[in-house]
Amino acid sequence: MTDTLSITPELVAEHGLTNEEYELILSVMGREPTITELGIFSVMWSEHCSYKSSKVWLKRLPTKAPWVIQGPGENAGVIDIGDGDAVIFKMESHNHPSYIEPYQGAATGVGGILRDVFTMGGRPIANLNALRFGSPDHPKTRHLVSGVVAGIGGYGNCVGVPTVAGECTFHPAYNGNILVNAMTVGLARKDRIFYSAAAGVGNPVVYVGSKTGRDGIHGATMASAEFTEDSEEKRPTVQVGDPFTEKLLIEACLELMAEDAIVAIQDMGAAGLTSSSVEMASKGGVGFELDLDRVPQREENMTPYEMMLSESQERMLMVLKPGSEAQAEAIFRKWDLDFAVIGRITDTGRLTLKHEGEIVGDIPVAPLVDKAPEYDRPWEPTPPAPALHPGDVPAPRSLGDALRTLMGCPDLASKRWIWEQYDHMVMADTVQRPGGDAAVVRVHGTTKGLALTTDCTPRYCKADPVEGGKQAVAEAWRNITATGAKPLAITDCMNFGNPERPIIMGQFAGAIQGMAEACTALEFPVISGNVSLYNETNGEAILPTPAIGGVGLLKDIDCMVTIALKTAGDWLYMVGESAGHLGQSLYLREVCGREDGPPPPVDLAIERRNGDFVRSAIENRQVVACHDLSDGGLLVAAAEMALAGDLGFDLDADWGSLPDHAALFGEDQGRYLVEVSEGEAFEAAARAAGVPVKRIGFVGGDTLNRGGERLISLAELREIHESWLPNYMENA
Amino acid sequence: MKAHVHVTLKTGVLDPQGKAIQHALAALGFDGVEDVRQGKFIELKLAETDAEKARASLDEMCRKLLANTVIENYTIDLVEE
Amino acid sequence: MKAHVHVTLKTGVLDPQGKAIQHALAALGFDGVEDVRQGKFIELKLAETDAEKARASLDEMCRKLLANTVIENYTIDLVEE
Amino acid sequence: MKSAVIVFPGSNCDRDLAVALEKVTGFRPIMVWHGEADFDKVDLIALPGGFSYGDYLRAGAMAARSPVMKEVVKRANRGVPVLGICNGFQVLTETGLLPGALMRNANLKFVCKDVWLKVERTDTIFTNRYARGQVIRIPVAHHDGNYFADADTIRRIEDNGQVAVRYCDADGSFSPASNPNGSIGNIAGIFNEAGNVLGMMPHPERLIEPALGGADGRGFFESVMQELVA
Ligand SMILES: Nc1ncnc2c1ncn2[C@@H]1O[C@H](COP(=O)(O)OP(=O)(O)O)[C@@H](O)[C@H]1O
Ligand SMILES: [Mg+2]
Repeated sequence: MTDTLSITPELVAEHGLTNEEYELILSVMGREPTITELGIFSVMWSEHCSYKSSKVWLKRLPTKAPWVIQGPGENAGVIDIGDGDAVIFKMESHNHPSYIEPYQGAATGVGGILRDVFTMGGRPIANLNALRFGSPDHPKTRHLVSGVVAGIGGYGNCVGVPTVAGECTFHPAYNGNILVNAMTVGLARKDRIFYSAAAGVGNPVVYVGSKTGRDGIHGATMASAEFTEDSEEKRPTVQVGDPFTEKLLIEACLELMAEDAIVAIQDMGAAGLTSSSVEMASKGGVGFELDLDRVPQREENMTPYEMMLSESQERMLMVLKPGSEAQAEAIFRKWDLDFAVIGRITDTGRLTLKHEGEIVGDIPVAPLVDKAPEYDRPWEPTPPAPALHPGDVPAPRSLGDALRTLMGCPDLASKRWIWEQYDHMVMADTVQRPGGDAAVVRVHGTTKGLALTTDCTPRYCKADPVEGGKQAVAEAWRNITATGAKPLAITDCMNFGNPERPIIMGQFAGAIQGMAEACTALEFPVISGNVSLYNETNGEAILPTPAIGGVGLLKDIDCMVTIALKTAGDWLYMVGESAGHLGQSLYLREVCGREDGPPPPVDLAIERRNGDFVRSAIENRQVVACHDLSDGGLLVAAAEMALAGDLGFDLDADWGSLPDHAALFGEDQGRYLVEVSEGEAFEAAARAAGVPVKRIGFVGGDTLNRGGERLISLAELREIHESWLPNYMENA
Repeated sequence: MKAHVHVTLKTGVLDPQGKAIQHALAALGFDGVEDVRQGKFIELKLAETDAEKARASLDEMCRKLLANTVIENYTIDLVEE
Repeated sequence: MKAHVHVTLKTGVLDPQGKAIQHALAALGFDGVEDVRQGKFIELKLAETDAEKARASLDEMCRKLLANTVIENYTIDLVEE
Repeated sequence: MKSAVIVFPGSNCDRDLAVALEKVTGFRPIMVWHGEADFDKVDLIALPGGFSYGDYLRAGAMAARSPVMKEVVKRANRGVPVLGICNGFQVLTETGLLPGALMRNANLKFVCKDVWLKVERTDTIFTNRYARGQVIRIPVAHHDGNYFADADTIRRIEDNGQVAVRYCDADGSFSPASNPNGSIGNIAGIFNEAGNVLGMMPHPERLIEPALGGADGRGFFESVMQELVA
């Protein structure tokens, strides 16, 4: 070894490694590591790459169903949607980079998740984004919203993948640590899926895409280190995205994938060349010998350390079948991309790095991966919140005013300002656009559709991580169901604070437990996901946010419904039952100024029964519009349906002993609001299914009424609902 | 008073635009273009007449809005009219 | 040889970016910004060592690609290294 | 009817346009790569939307200088119908086949939504299936759709009746609110003087069947079809 820099305790600490972890490295290596080797260990053993705090818990998530082709463990998960088609999807966080440089942070987040999907052979057909910002009053929020939205649009629009759905909410807990979670959904033939396990001693290892620069070195460790005020000094670690090159890379990779040339392929994500080569070698149980002089470089005099740790974007690593190099090279050259054979597969089981004729790194791959630390960190359950009875929550002075407040509050206000900056129609298969419960994208050239959504209610998760975890999964399932689609599987993005604090670890453990219960009961397995920890600033943690991305299948898009009210004179029915649960409701927060009580409990058996019934009623064409009940409750859902259909309604239901405001704003789970033309037939079907339904009003007019009394006109409601975000963003 | 502000990417930061321009120039037959970097050029007209004050205020504008100091550098020139 | 090319909008051509910057500066409390125009600043590194030839070639690059002469003007400066 | 869709690196509506052409006209277009200096004789040349060369430098600038465009310009000047949509429109102005330029949207933001358009001319190969003054609904999706030309040019294209479609309200009236990008005169699409080249920012190929939310975009393709097959 010529890399003579000696490893001091300071260097070890700067690499985010503990003394024990360094001892382990010494025992794996049997000698002092070179600086390049130390860098490789540090990124491979970072929270981001090793999942050292979360692994023990993630194992508890159900990951199997007859339609699951590939669960967690590859670049993305894969499900079977029939007819030889497969859907590949995953969600990933880009929280810290987006806080530091919102445009590029968000843009490269989109770029990264796209690569996870097309690296497996899927043509990306939809993007989603789940966003959490700090309080609108916080001085940084506006700038962050503006940059993040522009960045997501800037990347997705340019590569030509429609951004069709997402969420965007605000809470002071995200003031110093926003969340940017991006999801990509891709489509492939079931027999043309590509995996990352390298094989074939002697096979060439090929680098394609952009050149390597000194971008984001230490990015992976940064993404795992808690924020401090001075972390803005770490700024230059942010990378710049190049969506044009990504578009070329997508086309070139898919073109090569149509040939019989690729043994294994892996994108270079966090920790670039290091994690891609180590993962490919480890999965295949082989060694890699890389000649770093052959790595296409953008900068002069790059060191092996820099090349191995660079996070330059838009790059991929492949193992080719012997003799396919020329064919592959021709395709990448045609698309004006770099192509270089940088090494070969060996039978040594080691990652061997050569630079200028010397060996600068030589690490046994198996222990580098298997000996990565794994912690069962101490955890504490969140104490249950004291119960809150509907009677303890005051009625509003006026129902109409409460509705105004809710429909114009940051969390419920229309997000049109966001999605109109996203090309949500490119590829010409978006059959349900943003604004409903789930977006629906047609499977190109067929009549099938994919229903896509992201969901999570962090305030529920904070109050009760187990119920909150259940609810996030249930809401995703419900949103898909509300279009008429059958929910198939989810991806997740687990955004939490510092796992070294037992209360945070308890939130994580609780959310996993709740999610696992819901996934099992709803047959809605987890097929991919991502963990983002240390989302704290100066000891203030974010709300626990297990964001769920759900995918469902519509056999025939002709059977799809939207939330828009359709016909005056139709009936409105509520499916499910209301107990008037106001704990942690938006009514409580926005109208009463309180954030307390337990979240609404989720009864998974009822959830499933009600959802299965709604789906069958949609398939039987008994339901012409449908919206699940979530944030804001029944009246808010009804108002959203009215706006979407430009038709008013009268809610004339009688709730018995339940206070009106509890019935109208309660956030009980497992409920839907549906528009029905033939009331009797619908009621008979519900009776047969054993599902409680209640006729609560009828459609018509241009006002929203409660028992014949006008609450608000459609025009005024629209103004309130549509104006908050543009006013906030544009009247700085 | 008039001012010229140049905002350029820091060395080492990827410049997709510059790279694409270089490539396009080569395709058009311009040989020997070894590197291209694209930046912004902003001309401002200020009411301020005191050069020192103008410069201080421009510096603040650059840090707060005109440049993204995470990835960009800036220079300020005051121009006599 | 290095060259600096400035591409600016012709007078009379509306400049949405400049307007937006001016507006944003005002919102940030910078008074007295009377006008803002945004242009492009392109730095090129050329193999050519002859100034005259370099200038001729740059002029052609501008006309053929770097500027859209329907709406933009350009200036070329050669910079000694 | 034989048509060609030109594909530049970064084009991303090439497939959408080809699908629409095939669905509406019944003929599958040929796809022509930007590097081709020549291609089959066709009845219609279509330039798709997207981000050719990432829209780096200026939208459409680099694509306009690609080898295939020399041939497109030559054929356009011989009267072959050329339709440029979105990025295709930007490419056409950059080549000089159409006057003016497409600048950054006035509010600087990318905009994707349905807009209303008033069809100004119906005696052309691209619009004969619409009624004069008809108001149609078609999506836009662009960052640089703000049509600009100097006063003389605007006067000339208005006098010549070169404006094909304008952004309007649902009732056909013009207002700043109905203009999604700040275009002069609410101009959404223009013809060349001879009328055989049309550039437009809105995407008719995205609204050709009820499943996608409407079919108002079909008319453009049906018009060409009518003209060429008749
Ligand atoms: N960041 C975003 N990107 C795209 N679409 C968004 C975004 N935020 C919200 N939306 C869309 O706005 C609509 C309402 O969002 P939300 O209130 O979260 O829905 P729900 O409560 O049904 O889950 C959905 O159609 C959603 O896809
Ligand atoms: Mg919903």
